[in-house]
Amino acid sequence: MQVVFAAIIGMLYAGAVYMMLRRSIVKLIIGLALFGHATNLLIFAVARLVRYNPAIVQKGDSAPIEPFADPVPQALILTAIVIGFGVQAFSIVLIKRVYQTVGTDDLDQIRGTDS
Amino acid sequence: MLLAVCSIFALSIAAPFLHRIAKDYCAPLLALLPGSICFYFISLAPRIAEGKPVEEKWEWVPSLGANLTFYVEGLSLLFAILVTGIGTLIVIYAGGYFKGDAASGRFYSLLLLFMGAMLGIVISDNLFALFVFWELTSISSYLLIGYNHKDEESRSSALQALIVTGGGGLALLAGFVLLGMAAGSFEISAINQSGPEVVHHSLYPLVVIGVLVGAFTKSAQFPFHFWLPNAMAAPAPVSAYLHSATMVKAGVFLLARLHPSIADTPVFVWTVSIVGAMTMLLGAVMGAISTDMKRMLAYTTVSILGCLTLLLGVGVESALFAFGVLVLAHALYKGTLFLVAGTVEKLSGERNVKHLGGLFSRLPALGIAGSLAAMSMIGVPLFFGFVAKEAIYEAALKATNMSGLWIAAMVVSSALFVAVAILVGIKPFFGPEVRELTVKKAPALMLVGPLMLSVLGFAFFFLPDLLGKYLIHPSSAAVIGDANIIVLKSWHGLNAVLGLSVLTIAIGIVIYRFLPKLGSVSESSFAKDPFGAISVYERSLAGVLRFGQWQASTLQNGYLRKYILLTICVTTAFAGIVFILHTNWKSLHLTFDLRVHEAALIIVMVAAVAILVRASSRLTAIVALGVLGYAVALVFMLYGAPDLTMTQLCIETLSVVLFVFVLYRLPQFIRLSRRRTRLRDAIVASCVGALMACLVLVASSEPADSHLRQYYSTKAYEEAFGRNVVNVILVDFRALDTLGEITVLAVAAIGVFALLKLRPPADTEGAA
Amino acid sequence: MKSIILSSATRLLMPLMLLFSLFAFFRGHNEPGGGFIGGLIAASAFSLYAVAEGVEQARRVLRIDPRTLLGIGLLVGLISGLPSVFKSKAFMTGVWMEQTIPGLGKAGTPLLFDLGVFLVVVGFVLTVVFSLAES
Amino acid sequence: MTSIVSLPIVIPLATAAGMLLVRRNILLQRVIGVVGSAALLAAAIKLLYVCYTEGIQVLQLGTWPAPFGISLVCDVFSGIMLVLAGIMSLTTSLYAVADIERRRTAFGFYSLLHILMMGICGAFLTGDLFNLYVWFEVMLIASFVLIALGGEKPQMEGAIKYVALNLIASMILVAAVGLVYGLTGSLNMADVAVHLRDVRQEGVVLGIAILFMAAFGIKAAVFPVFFWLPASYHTPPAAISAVFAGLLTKVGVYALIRTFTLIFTENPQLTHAALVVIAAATMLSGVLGAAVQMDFRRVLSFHIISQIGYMVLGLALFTPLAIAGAVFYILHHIIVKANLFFVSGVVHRLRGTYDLKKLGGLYATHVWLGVLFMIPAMSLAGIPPLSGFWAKLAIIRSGLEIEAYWVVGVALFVGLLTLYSMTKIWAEAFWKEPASPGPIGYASTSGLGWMVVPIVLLAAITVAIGLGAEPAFEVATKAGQELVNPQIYIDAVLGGRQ
Repeated sequence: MQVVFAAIIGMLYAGAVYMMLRRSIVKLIIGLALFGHATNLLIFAVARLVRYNPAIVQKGDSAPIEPFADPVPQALILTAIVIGFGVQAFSIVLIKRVYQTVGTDDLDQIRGTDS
Repeated sequence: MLLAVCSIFALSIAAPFLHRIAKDYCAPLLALLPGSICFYFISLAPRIAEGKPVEEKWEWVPSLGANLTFYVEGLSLLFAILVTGIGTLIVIYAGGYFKGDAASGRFYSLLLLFMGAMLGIVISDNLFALFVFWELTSISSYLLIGYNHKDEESRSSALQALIVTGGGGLALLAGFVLLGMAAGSFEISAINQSGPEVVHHSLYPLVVIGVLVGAFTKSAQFPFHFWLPNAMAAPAPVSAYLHSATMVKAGVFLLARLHPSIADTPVFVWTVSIVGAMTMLLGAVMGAISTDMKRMLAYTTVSILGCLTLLLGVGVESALFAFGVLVLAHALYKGTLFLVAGTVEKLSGERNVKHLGGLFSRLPALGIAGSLAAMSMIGVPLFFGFVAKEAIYEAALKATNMSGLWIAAMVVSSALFVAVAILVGIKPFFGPEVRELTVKKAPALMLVGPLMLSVLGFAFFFLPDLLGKYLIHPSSAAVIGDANIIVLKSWHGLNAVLGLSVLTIAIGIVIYRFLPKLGSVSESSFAKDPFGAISVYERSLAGVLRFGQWQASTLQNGYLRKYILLTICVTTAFAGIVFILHTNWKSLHLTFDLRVHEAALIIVMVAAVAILVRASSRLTAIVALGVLGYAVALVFMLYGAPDLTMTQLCIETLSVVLFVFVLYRLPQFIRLSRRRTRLRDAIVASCVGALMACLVLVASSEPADSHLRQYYSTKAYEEAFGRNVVNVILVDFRALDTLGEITVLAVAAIGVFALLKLRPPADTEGAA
Repeated sequence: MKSIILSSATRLLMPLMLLFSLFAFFRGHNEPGGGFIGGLIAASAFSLYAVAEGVEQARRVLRIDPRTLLGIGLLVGLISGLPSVFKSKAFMTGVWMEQTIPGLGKAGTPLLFDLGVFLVVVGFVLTVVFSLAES
Repeated sequence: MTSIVSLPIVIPLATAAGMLLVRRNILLQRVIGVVGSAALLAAAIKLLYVCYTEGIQVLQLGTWPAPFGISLVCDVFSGIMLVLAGIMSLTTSLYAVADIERRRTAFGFYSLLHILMMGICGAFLTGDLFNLYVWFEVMLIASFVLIALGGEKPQMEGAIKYVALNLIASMILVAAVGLVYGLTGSLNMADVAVHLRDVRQEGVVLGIAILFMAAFGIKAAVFPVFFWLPASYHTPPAAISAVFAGLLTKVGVYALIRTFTLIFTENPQLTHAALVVIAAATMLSGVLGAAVQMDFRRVLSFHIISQIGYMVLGLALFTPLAIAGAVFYILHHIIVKANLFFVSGVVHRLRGTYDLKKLGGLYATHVWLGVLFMIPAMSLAGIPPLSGFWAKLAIIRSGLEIEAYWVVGVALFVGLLTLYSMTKIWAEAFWKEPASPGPIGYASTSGLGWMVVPIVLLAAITVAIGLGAEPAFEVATKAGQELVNPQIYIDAVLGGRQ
C-alpha cells in the first residue's frame, strides 16, 4: 500500500511539474493545483496510512478507541487545503487579469519586466 | 586627538551653512580651525623629540577589535603638521579660487571631510580606525575629483580613482585583518613591538600582498599609477592638497608606519624597491614629455611617490631619514607649484606650458612663488629641495643592495625634474610671451598659500638643526629606532653627493634644451597610456560588465518556464543526489497490500492525471482536475479522515466553479512547445516524481513515533471538551494555524476584489 | 438569467441551508463539521440567492458588505484568544463556561474562535463570488 | 507575562482587521496604519529588551505544553528581526501617506501592509515548523495582493512570476514539513531538532534539509533561484518595493538561519559547505546583474540578491562571529535597502522616471536628497564608518579566521562592484546633466514631507549603528551565541521534557 501511494504521489508531482513547464498560463495554474494535491497526499501518506477509524471520541469514552487514524496530519492538511484554496482563488483571478492587461496567455510573451 | 579629528568633521558639516552666512569671508574663518590644530601639533614636537609619544584611547567597537586609539610619534607628527598646515593654506586659497561661487559651501564641506579623515589616518593607532579614515579619504577624493560634475571626463576620472583606490582599500582590509590575526593585536604600536612574529607567521605572504596592494594603489605606484594624472580633473586646491601633498602619501605613510613589523624580508625589500624605482622613472619621464601643467606636476608627484617607496625598500637608516626630508620638501614645493598652476589656469584659462610665457609683469607675486618653488624642485643650493636631494643620494649610496642602480635611477629622474620645474615654475613667468592672454587680477587669498609655502621652502634650508631635531629625526626614529643620530645638514661640503647634485642639474638643463624637440611625444599613444595600464583597467572593467550583462540576460531571461525549470532542476538534483548517496536502501520495509476499491480509486487517479496532461481543451482539463480532486477526497475517506473529505469535496466544487467562471474567457490551449521540449520536460517531471516518491517511501518506513497523536487524543475531550479531535486541534491545540489560515482567506478575498475592481487610470496604462 | 423556478426554490432552500450551516458549525466540535464547513454552506446559500435574484439583491439581503465580514471574523477570532490573557494565562488558552448548554454541550472561547472562522469563510466566498459576478 | 510575545502578531492583525471596518475613511486608515505600526514597534522593542536581559521568552499558546501546542519563541535574533519589522512598518506607513494614492489606500493598502507584518512577525516568532509555513503563506498572499494592487501592466507581468515561483517554494516547504512530521512525529522545531538526531536514515534527513534549503532559498532569492525578484520588485509603488526589498526576502534568510542553526546541524560539511558555494555565487551573480542595469530600482533589486549572499555566507561559515555578522548584516541591510527604495521613490516623484539614462542634475537642484542617498548607498557599499562596513568586516574577519580565503576574495570583489554600481546611480541621477530639464513623467511635490521623514529616520539609524556600532553588534553577538548553541533554545522551549 505504501509503495502504491508513494508512486501515486510521485505521479502527481510529475504531472504538476510537467504542467507548470508549459507556456500556457492556465496550465501553470492547473499545475500548481496538482502540486497542492500531491503535497496534501504526501503529508497524509508519510504519516502512515491506516484503514482505521476517525479520531472521534465516542459518547461515554474519554479518548478515541484504538486503532484510530492520526488526527495531526489531517489538521495540517485541512489548513493547507484551505490556504491553498485561498491562494488558488487569487491566482485564478490574477491570470484572468494578466490576460486582460497583457493580451496573451503565452508566458513566453510576458517578459516585459525582466530585461 | 579625537577632538581634533571630530572638530574638523563637525566643521565639515557646518561649512555649507557657514558659507551661506559668511559668503566670501567663509574661507579664512574655516581656516582658523586647521590652523590652530596645526599649531597644537607643532607644540607637541619637543615632547615627541624626547621620545615620548602622545597616546589617546577611546573604545569604539571592541567586539570587532576596532577602537579609536591614537598614537602620535615622530612620523605621525610630521604628517599631521603637513596635513593641517597645508590644509589651512589650501582652505584660504580656495576662498579666492571659489570667490563668488554660491555653491562652494559643498566644496569646503568635502575638503574638510577629507582633512579630518587624512588627519585620522596619520595619527590612528588602530588598524580598523585607520582603515575607516582611509576609505573616507577615497570617498571624499571621489567627490572632489568629480566636483565639476557636469563634465563627463570629471565623472569618469573620479570613478577611476575610486575604483582603483577602493579596490586597493579592500585588499588592505583583508591585509589588516590578517595582520591583526598574525600579530595578535590590531594596535599598530603593539604590532610593531611584536618583533619578528609577523614576518615568521604563515599568514605573512597574504598580509604583505594585502598591505602592498592597498598602499600602492593609494600612492599611485606602477601599475596603479594612472588614476593620479587623470585626477587632475579636480579643481586646483584639490590637486594641490589631496593629490600632491597628502592623500597620495597615505600609502607610503602606511608602509613606513608598518615598516618595523613587516619590512624585514627579501620579498618586501625587493618588491617595494623595484616598484618604487619603476614608478619613479616612469613618473619622471611622463612628466617631462607632457605639456599640460597639471599633468606634468601629477606625473612628477607619481615619481616622488616612487622615490619615497624606493627609500622604504632600501630601508637603511639614512633612507628613512631621507624619506622624512623628501616628504617635507616635496609638500612645500609641489604644493606651491600646483597652486601656481591652478592660479594661472584660473586667471588665464590656459594650462599648456607651450602657450604660457611672460606673465611675470602681470602676476609678480605668483611668479616669485613659482620660481622659488621651481628652484627648490630643481635642487639648487639655498633651497630645501637641495637638502632633500642630497639626503636621497646619500641614502642610495648607503643602500645594501643594488646601490648603483638606485643612484642611476634617482639621477635620471631628478634630472627630468629639473626640466619640469623650469617649464612649470619659471617659463610661464620669465619665458618669452607665446600668445596674447587676457589675465585677470589675482585675489589676495590665492597668493597667501603659494607665497607662504615657497618662502618656507627657502627658509628651511637655513634651519637644519631645528628641523632635524624636532621633525625629521623623530620621524625616522619612529620607524627604525634611534640607534644613531643623523644630523640634518644643509651643506655637506664637497663630496660625491654634491657631485651627483651638480651632475643632475647639468643633465637637467640639457634635457630642458632638447625637450621641445620631443614635443610630439606627448601626443603619442605611449604618453597617453604608458605600458597599457589604463587599457588593462578599462578592458577589465568592460569585461566584467560584459560578463555581467551576459549572465544577467542569460539567467534573467524573462521566460517563466525556464525559471521554473531551473528552480526545480537544481532542487531535485541536489536533494536527489544527497538523498540517494546517504540512504540505506536495504532496511526498507515495503508493503503492497491493496484492496480492490483502493485499486480502483488509484486507477481513476492515474487516468485523471494522464488525461489532464494530455488535454487539449480547457474543459477536459478542468473536469479531469475535478475528478482528481474528488478522488483525493475519497482517499481521505478511506483512511479515517471524514473532515478532510468534506472539506476537500466542498473546495473542489468551488474550485471547478471558479475555474469555469474565469478560464472560459481565456483562449483555447494550443500546443506551443516543440516535441523535444516536451520530452525534456517530461524527463524532468519524472525525476521530480521519482524523488518525491522515494522520499515518502523512506520517510514512512522509519518506525512511527507520533507522541502528538497520543497526547491530543487523550486531552481532546478531557481538557478541550471536544470529541472531534481534528476539530479540537484546529480550534484549540493549533488555533494559531487556523488564525493564519483565515487571514489568508481574508487577504485572498481583498485581493480578488482589488484585482477585479481596481483598474489603473487610463493614462498610466498608456504610459506603462 | 432570472428564472422563477430557481428564484422560488431559492426562497425555500436558503433558510434551510442557513439552518444547516449553523448545525454543521455547532456540531463541529464533536463530529465532523465546524466553522469552515458551516461557513461554506452559508456562503453557498447566499451565492445561490445571488444567482437567482442578482448580486444587487443578494447584497441587500446580506445587509453587510462581505468585506466587513472579513474584518469582523478576524477580530472575533482574535478576541477569542484574549479572555485567557486577562486570566493571566497564555494567549489563546480556551476559557470554558462552567455549565453546559443543552443540545450544544459546553460553550467556550474555542467556539467563539470557530465563529470567527465561519464569518471569514462566508466573507471570503461572497466577496469572490459577488465581485466575479459583477465584473 | 509572556503573553507579550504574542503582541507582534496580535497588534498587526487587530490593526488590519480594524481597518477593514473603516474602508471608506482614508484619513482614518492612514492614522490607524501609523498608530498600529508605532504600537508594533514599541512592543517589539520591549520584547527585544526583555529577551536580551532575561533570556529566551517562550509562550506556549493555549497553555498546551511544548511540543504539543504551538510555541512562540523569542530569542535575541527574533527580537532584532521584530524590531526591524516594526521600524519598517512605521516608516512605510508614513511614506505611504504620500506615496500610495487614494485608490490603492481605499482598496486596503494599509490592511495588507499590516497583514504582511503579521505574517512576517509570526514567522520570526514561531517555534513550530507547520506554523512557520502558515505565516509564510500569510505573508505571501499579502505580498501577492500588494504587488498586484493597482493592476498596472508591469505589475501584472511581475506578479505572475512572483506568484508562480513563490508558490513553488511554499509547496516545497510544506512537503518538507510533512516529511519531517513523518520522520519525527513532531512539528515543534526544538523537538524536531532533538528527534531528528535519532533518525537512522541519514539520506532522507539530508534530502529534507535540502528541500528546506531550496524553499527558503527561493524565498530569500539566492543563486540560482532568484528570478522572481528582479522580475517583480521594481513594478509596484516605491513604498511597497521598499518594504519588500527591506524585509520580505530577509524572512527567507531568517528561516534559513533558524533551521540551519537549530535543526540541520548534524552534517555541516555537506549542508554548510553547500551554502558557502551558494553564497559566493549569489553575491557575484547579483552584483554583476546590478552593475549593468540602467533603472534605479532594478539596480537596487539585483543588489538585494548580492547582499543576501553575504548574509548566507555568514550562516555558512558557521562560527559565532560569522553568525553574529550575518545577523548584523540583516539588521543593517533592511534599514539601508528600504531607505534606498524610499529615495528612489522621491526621485521618481521629482523627475517622473526611474530610468537612469533620463535622470540627472539632482545634485545641483536637490543637495539634501544627494546626502540622503549617499548615506544608505555608501553604507550598502560597505564604506566606513557606516553600518555596512561593520557588517562586512565581521563576515570577512570570520572568513579569514577559518581560512576560507577564496570566498573572502569573492566578498571583497563584490564589495568593489557594489561601490561601482552605487556610484553609477550617483553619477547618472545626481551628477550628470539631465537630457531634458523638466520632469519626464508625472511629477509632484505634494506631500513630499511624508516621504522624506522616513528617509531621514532611516538614514539617522544607519549613521547611528555605524558610529555607535558596539551596542548593535553586542546584541548581534548575543544572538549569534544563542544561535550557535541550539541547546539553549531547545531547553528554553522544551524545559525538562526531552
